[in-house]
Amino acid sequence: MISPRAVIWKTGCDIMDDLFYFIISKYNYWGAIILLFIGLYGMIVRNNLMKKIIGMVIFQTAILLFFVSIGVKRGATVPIIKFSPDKQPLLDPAAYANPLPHVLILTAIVVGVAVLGVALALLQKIQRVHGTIEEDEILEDMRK
Amino acid sequence: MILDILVIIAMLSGLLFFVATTVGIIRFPDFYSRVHAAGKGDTLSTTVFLGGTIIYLLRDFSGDTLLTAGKLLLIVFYIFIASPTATHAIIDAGYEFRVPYWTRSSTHKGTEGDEANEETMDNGFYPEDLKG
Amino acid sequence: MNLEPFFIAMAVAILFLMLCNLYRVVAGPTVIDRMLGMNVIGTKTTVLIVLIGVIDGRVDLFIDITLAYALLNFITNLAAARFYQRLAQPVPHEPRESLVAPSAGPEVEETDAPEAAADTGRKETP
Amino acid sequence: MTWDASLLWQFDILVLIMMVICAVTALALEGLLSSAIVTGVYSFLICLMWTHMMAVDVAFTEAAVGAAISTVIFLGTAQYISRWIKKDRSKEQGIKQLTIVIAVICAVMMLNATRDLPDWANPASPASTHLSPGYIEQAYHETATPNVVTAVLADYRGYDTMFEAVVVFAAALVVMVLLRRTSHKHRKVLHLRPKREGRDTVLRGAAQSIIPVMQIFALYVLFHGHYSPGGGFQGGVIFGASFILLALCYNLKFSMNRFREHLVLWCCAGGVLLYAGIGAACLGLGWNFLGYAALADLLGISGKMARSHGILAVEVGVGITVMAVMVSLYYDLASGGDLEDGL
Repeated sequence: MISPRAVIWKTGCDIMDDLFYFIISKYNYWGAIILLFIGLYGMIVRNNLMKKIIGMVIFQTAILLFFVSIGVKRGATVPIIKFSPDKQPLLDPAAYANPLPHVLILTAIVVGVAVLGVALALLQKIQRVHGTIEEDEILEDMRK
Repeated sequence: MILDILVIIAMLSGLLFFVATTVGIIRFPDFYSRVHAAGKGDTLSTTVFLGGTIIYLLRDFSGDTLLTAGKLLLIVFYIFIASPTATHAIIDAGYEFRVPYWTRSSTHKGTEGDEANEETMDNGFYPEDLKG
Repeated sequence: MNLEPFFIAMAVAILFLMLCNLYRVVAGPTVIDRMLGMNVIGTKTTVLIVLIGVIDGRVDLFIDITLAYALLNFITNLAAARFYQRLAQPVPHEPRESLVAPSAGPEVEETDAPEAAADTGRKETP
Repeated sequence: MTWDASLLWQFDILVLIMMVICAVTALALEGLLSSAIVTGVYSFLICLMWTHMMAVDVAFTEAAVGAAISTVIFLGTAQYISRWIKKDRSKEQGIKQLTIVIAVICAVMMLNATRDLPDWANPASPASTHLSPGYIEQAYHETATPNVVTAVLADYRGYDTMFEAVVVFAAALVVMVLLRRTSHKHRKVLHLRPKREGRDTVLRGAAQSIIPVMQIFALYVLFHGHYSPGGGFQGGVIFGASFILLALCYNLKFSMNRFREHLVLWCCAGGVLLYAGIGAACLGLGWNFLGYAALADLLGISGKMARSHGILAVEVGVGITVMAVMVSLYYDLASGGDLEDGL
């Protein structure tokens, strides 16, 4: 017969295993979501426009991180076709990571830096016209 | 087998240098000595790490691994140029600003107490532009 | 001998030490200290990328990233350092009040006069 | 309940912790320059994350764009704005502080929703079983390009990439329009720019040995993008970064003498035109827009190889555009629009 203590021990181990598996199968999404809301909080609450831009960068990379996380496969390698020794391509889909998110994110990063450039140009223009990049001072200056 | 041991020795010594760099960067009292730790230890440990990787790749010798090892050598070469140059530029910026350097006499009393010194250096002793 | 576990342990160890170096980036106290931390983290990232490639077994595909990374890390550090090097030069036109830290103003006057004045390092030439 | 050693969760969790620390620090610091530098570290770390997720092309782009160009243009802008934030006025903006409540509630809801998402790195997740296996199986046979990302980027999703190039081109134009004309009243901020003077010998020596290798390497990345990570975006950014390095080690005028501004503009437009022109040529030969197989008869090769060559041609177009746009962004943002002196 199995003693009650052994049953409790076994159940506890199972729960810990499940919890561990739950954590390692989700933590990447959690990281992306935490970064997303850090960025969003910075964009809304910080008074300085430069901080808002930095918040935007963080927000953007969080979304990109989420997208790329979707494309990961366990035991997969870089999505560049391998060749067997007799020069035949190895085309097993399970062996390569999902290439589609990579394509989308690659272009999104370059567009992201273009957006960043436009944002910084607007920032310079605002500094020249209003003499400040604090949000409330700009509003006061505009009301005058 | 001997090559494996060489790889392990190279990697562990690289790790040792990197630990020294980290300790230096965290614990040294002023900017110049931190740059000293970063400029030397970091470059050396990177070189040793990549050297270990080159040995590991050349274990199974073929044209492909030779090409990869050559590229890694190129990386080692350029890190060897770029990292000290970047540190040089950083320390030049600090020197132009006349960042104060740590001396024993600038501590409060006697030999111990570099915490007190760091405190004085943190509180407005640095040039304003550097704090941003 | 299978060295893969050794490389994994090495990668995690480097990453942990990078976490320690991040202290210097986060805590400062000056910007150039942060730049120093950025330089170290950037250089070590090249090693980590190579190690990931070795663990994955297709290191030839990761080498290009590493080379690009080493070169561009250099540019980033150089840009930051040059910016401060220029900032320390004498200013040709005097008025800087719009660019001076509002929180920084009183603190300069409160510190001991001779040292602080000597150490600001800014010779304002008209 | 097994996990593969090639995906190290310890590694990922450490990088994620460092990223969160960097993000919080970048938003909390008082000095804007410090924030920019911490953001640069953040870019380094996310590049590491992507390498570890086997997204090598993405990591390459991030290393080139996020780590280098973003930080450089942040620093360039910092010359013309105040470099500190004002003291926080949290009393006046109490309503804004409510945002943290909303953010936390939304975050908790989204964290709860992750239970319904497929497990991370599960090969049987919907995203990995529906469309992408087709691409992986067919891309090599149809385009003779081992790098599936390049094949999908420039062939199957060619429209997408073309309009990305157009967006980047438009961004360069917008920056130019915004900054180039400054009324006399607003020019005084430009005089606050520190003047160049200093000891450059070591930097120039290093730059002289690095820049040629960098440019050759950029061309290698561009033309070897079929077989290794790389392609037009990455090669273009690295080539543009070489001109930025030239401007950093000498000065902006020196770099602009090598790569003049009207040439930059011609390159910006020319890359997009090359891309669209190849598409139009395919259309003229009776195929779809960007159906590269139309070029087979013209070049005297099989349709498969024609697609491979078409991919190469549009990658060159993208590379030219991205290179010129990065240089143009740097020229405008670092000099405040007057192109006299830069970072």
